[in-house]
Amino acid sequence: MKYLGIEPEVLKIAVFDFTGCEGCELQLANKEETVADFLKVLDVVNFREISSVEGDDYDIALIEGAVTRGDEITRLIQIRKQARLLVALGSCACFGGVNRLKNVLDLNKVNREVYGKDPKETLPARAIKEIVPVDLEIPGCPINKDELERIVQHLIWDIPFQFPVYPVCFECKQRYTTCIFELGQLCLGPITRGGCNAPCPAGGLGCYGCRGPAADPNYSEFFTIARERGYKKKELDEHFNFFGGFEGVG
Amino acid sequence: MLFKTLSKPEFRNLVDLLLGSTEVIAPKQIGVNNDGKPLHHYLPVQEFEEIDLEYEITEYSAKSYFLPFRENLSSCRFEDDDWTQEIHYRLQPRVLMGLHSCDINALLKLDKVLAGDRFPSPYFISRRRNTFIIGIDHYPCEGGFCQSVGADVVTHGFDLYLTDLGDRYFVAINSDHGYNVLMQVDAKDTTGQDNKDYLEARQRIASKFEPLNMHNLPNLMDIEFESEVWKRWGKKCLSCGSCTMVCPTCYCYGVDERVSMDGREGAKVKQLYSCNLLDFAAVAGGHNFRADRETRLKYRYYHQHRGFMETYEEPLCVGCNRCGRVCLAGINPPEIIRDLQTEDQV
Amino acid sequence: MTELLHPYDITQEADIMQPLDFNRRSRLKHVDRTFKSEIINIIRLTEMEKLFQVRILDDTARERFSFRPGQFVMVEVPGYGEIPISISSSPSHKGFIELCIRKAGLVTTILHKARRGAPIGIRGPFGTHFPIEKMRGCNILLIAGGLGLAPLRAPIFHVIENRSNFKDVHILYGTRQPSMLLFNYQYEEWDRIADIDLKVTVEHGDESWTGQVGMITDLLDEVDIAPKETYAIICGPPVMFKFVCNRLTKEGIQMNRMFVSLERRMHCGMGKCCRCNIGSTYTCLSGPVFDYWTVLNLKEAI
Amino acid sequence: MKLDLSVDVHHLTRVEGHGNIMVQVRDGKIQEARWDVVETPRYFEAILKGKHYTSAGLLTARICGICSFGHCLASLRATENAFGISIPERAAWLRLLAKHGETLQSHCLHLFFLAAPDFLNTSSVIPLLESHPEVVALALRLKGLGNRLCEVTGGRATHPVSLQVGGVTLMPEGLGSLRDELQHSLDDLAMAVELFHTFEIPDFVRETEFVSLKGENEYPFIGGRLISSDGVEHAEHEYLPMTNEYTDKNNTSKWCKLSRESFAVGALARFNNNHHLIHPQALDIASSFGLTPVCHNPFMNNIAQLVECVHVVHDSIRLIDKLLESDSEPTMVPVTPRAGEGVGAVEVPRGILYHSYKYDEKGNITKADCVIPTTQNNANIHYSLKDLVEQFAVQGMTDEKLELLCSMLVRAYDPCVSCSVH
Ligand SMILES: Cc1cc2nc3c(=O)[nH]c(=O)nc-3n(C[C@H](O)[C@H](O)[C@H](O)COP(=O)(O)OP(=O)(O)OC[C@H]3O[C@@H](n4cnc5c(N)ncnc54)[C@H](O)[C@@H]3O)c2cc1C
Ligand code: SF4
Ligand code: SF4
Ligand code: SF4
Repeated sequence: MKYLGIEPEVLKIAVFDFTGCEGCELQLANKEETVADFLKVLDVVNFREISSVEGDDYDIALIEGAVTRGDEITRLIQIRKQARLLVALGSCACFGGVNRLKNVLDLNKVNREVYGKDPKETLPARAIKEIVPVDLEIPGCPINKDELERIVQHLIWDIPFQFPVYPVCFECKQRYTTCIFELGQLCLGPITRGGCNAPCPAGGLGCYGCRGPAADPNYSEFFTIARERGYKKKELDEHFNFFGGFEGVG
Repeated sequence: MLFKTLSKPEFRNLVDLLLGSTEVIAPKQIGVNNDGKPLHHYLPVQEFEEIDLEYEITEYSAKSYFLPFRENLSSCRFEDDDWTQEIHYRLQPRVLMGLHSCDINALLKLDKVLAGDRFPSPYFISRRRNTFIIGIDHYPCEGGFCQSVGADVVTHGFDLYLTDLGDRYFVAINSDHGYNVLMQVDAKDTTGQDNKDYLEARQRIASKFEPLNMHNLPNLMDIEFESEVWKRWGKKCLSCGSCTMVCPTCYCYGVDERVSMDGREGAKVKQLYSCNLLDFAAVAGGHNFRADRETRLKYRYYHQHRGFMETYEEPLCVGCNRCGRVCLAGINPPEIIRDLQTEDQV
Repeated sequence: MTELLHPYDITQEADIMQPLDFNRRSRLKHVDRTFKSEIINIIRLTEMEKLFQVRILDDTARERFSFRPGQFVMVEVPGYGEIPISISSSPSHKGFIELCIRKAGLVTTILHKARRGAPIGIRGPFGTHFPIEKMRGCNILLIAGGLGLAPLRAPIFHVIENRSNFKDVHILYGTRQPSMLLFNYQYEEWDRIADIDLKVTVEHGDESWTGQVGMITDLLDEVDIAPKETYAIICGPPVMFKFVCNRLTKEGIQMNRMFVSLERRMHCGMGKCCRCNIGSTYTCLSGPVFDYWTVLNLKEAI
Repeated sequence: MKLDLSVDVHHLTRVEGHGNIMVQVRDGKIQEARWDVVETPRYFEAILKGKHYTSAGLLTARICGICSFGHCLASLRATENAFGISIPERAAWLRLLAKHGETLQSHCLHLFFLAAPDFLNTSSVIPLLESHPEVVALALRLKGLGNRLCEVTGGRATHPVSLQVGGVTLMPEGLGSLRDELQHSLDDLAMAVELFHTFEIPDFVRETEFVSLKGENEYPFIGGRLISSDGVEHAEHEYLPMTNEYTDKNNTSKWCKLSRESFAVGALARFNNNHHLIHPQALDIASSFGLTPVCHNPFMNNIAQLVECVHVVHDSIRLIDKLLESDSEPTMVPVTPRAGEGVGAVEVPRGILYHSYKYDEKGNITKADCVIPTTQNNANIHYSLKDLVEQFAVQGMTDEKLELLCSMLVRAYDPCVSCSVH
């Protein structure tokens, strides 16, 4: 499809999964109205979850999942060498995601608990950027397909993409949602990066911050608000630690 | 202005007539908050029973029926490396009922900006002219200060305006549309008793207001431009924009464009934005003209209570205090204005 | 059931059906309608800037389109965005306009990719202009920093075309490096043919640079200013015009004889979106050209 | 007779998660035929400890992106059973509708995106965009419908937000038009049935024990008794004797067994055990494929999934009618945590799933256990692979053909590997 006198490039793309639920990958095949067109602008050379083609000739690598085992590190370094652009897809890849929750546990003990006499190899969960440089991070648990579509369109034209700087509250309001705080629950919306279109508050669930912090979040006021409303440290921590995007906050 | 009275059953007939012929938006209870207080929104209704005219205040103002949070300004069709632009305006009529005076006054203020003589906005005008407005009187709502900004009464900006007189409504008619619609039911001419009851009802309402000192506010804002007041309140702001979303007069926006995944269609989308958001005044190259929360918060108040005043001789604010109610950080106009008034007085 | 309310069709209003003319603001209602235009030529000026020659396709609209030096247009790349860009060509030139665009973000990057012949959209012109008619019979100082030369090209053309109306005309121009100088192919013409005193400086020279090295204010030292009969037009980054205007004030030029063009974020160009507000002054309506006195009175302006 | 074959599939494609197939045949004798799960473990059971009950459903949804609704529902049920809560009828309908949405979405994903390419001789669905656009369009319509059912009930298609302990928090919108869509989708399903009739399902039989929920009056999806085709029956909370998890040193997933060395769960197991409760139209379609209980061909799991798609569409229409009639009834009950234990068993697309939690009086989890369908299937996949190689490794078989057949067998189970290693 020609535009402005230019034929845009077809992106040679590969999708790799590390430790995660593969829900973000699944989003690539969701939003059925447009998925056929979405796949047409891409040349998918590697995408194990849905394709048996296993090519190595890709420019863009989408990485889903966190790193939690030695072999994943080797694989990741290999991919980084090949990829012109390495994209971390979803909260697990961007922050470690829910996998990070295990990092505070004694992994040996946990291993014995779960696997008894056959413990498995495992490392503390890490985000992709903790292992190799990442060019683009697309947070979300799962990622928002609309946003991904836009990002892909920007990649095709090689033009910069700007994530929203505003917090979730802004989009929450634009959906006429009644504030979760008003309903007596905790919500990380005021400090979490928007762009998800606030599905959680709209569905009656306080935001757990899967997209990580908004630009310039006002933590001190957020804690004041939470304290005034009687939320205890455990509850706050459970929210803040859930997706790993607020490491060190709290 | 013409006045009539309408018995409650006749009023119901009127609403039923409207419900039968057009879309009707009215205050509707959507639930209760944690303290058991009812929550209301302006929402499309299908039946008379859904309407709750006794509401205190809606969470969101009625502006989004004129300035939707998101609106397609134009669409584009791409073909053979060329495009054609298409523009559509909303043309269907609808009824918006149960508006309080603040919301109607807010529309009048928006008219000044959006329907005035400098680049009148067809998107707005089209929605405005296609909306039949029925207002209603009510007792002051908690925290509201509409009287102090002169927004507690309305003399125009509506088609019909109701005042509840117990068994009947006192109806002010402000348009031929309003008149024609009212004539579909059995509206009575007003009697001396009606007028007396009406004036008494208004008096009762007026007596319930607690005034807020707005004296000399525009100049005060200039004088207190560097004031600690802004630092104190600014520190609290979450830069979330909730206040501007619920505000009946905030109209700032951003425009961005998108292309459909098949590359065949594009849309120029207007999204209401907020001057409290971090990148409101940021420009390419990384410079941000209002990088601090404090300056952004101050700007919002400045625009409402000084800038608009300068241009139109009235504040942009209608005193509904929705922004104060929605703000998690508790930032609210009455307190800020009070602080500004007292800051340099010992 | 008969319809109680009847649709009001704004598209049937007389003034919405008239041809677009953004300079007759009071009548305009198709405010988001753009003039489809063609990029007829692209001239690469530097690494970051290109000059686009753009022609409105519709003949009548092109005929009617007129602007004054200092005004800007909203340039739309449908599907990708719309941005304010100053018109950089001569106001008397009818066939096409020139836009000098720096690659800065989304829309500008995609514009930089566009090929000759590409159809884009133009809305406008918008904003205030440099009151060049008032400057008749006087000296003019045109001071530009970096990309600030782009909006100054329109008044420069006007001066050249009406050279006898003005006394001494100086262009003082500065950039960071020699490679960033814009329109260097025209310096000869301005200097020799149009009898304009052109002074150029760069902050950091290189091996091949033989010209001046220094700040733009240094160039002012070399100009004899007759404050009573001099007007100044200044365009550049905010820090620059603050320095320059202070200096010129010291030289005795009246504040309302100095004109600056301000940059703000803009999404509509029509005094609606509020993004360009300074305090509550719309840069797109009351500006972008302001006299310095007004700027000083705008809180937050600089 | 000399017959040597070797298959070594590292990270099998078109399945969810990472697993390897390894087959070695020397001189006509099987040296090795293995299915190994090598997915990285995430220790969800350990992570859950100490978490508040409000987080449990959200957290466990992240076990799997494809059946996040199923995990969430099992989790909620476990918690509600522990607290002694029963949710309003309307909430139960909404949850079942959500469940149906997930079943439709997941089955269609598997049938068209993961399994069909094998039958159509391509590597993935992507070349089908060009060669068989109508098949892709059909697949997307059906899968999209499943996702919309999830969105309407759960707030979004993956990782639900409005399914919460005590009921459902979202007022569903647009049920009427969804009902129309469901009605129309029956035509699409008829087309899908036609398509699958053209596929050659390998003829392979292996006597298997099938485990599922036991339907009482309805084809079972959420809660109820547990049965096996070998005659074992237990109550919902007695899932442990029904699963008997054990570890294997080559696998990061555990394995399970019941009456034999392995058993199977999933669409085929549900159908085999509850065929009398499935919608008559679905049953007709089943017989048109020769799918009659008790079917012991694991490849027929694909057909059982297709049959279930028909069932859930019919049942969703029924549910929507009930929901439309009851739109003012509550969907949430207040929740008071208490100390206790609870189990939730839910039939997710790939089979029966159990969550079991122990709570302290504040509503924090002190012990958690999740038994995943694919965990239960892994041993069975492994052993049927052996049998398959035994039956098919004959003269004339090439490595490539055997590799395809083995891969197809594993895919037929629709394994959710990352789930099984949670
Ligand atoms: C009156 C005026 C005249 C201008 N004239 C010129 C010119 O002649 N040549 C030139 O190269 N640049 C000019 N600019 C600046 C130019 O508008 C920005 O560089 C451009 O908007 C950046 O857009 P982008 O999409 O590439 O960048 P992004 O950073 O991706 O911007 C996204 C959006 O932000 C807004 N925006 C960002 N930066 C600016 C900005 N500086 N000014 C206004 N809006 C902005 C736009 O609405 C744009 O759509 C002018 C700006 C103004 C206000
Ligand atoms: S629900 Fe959450 S995201 Fe929405 S307004 Fe309230 S705090 Fe913000
Ligand atoms: S509301 Fe919060 S938790 Fe939900 S999708 Fe958005 S960022 Fe993630
Ligand atoms: S004033 Fe309150 S509501 Fe407004 S942006 Fe700041 S924190 Fe948000």
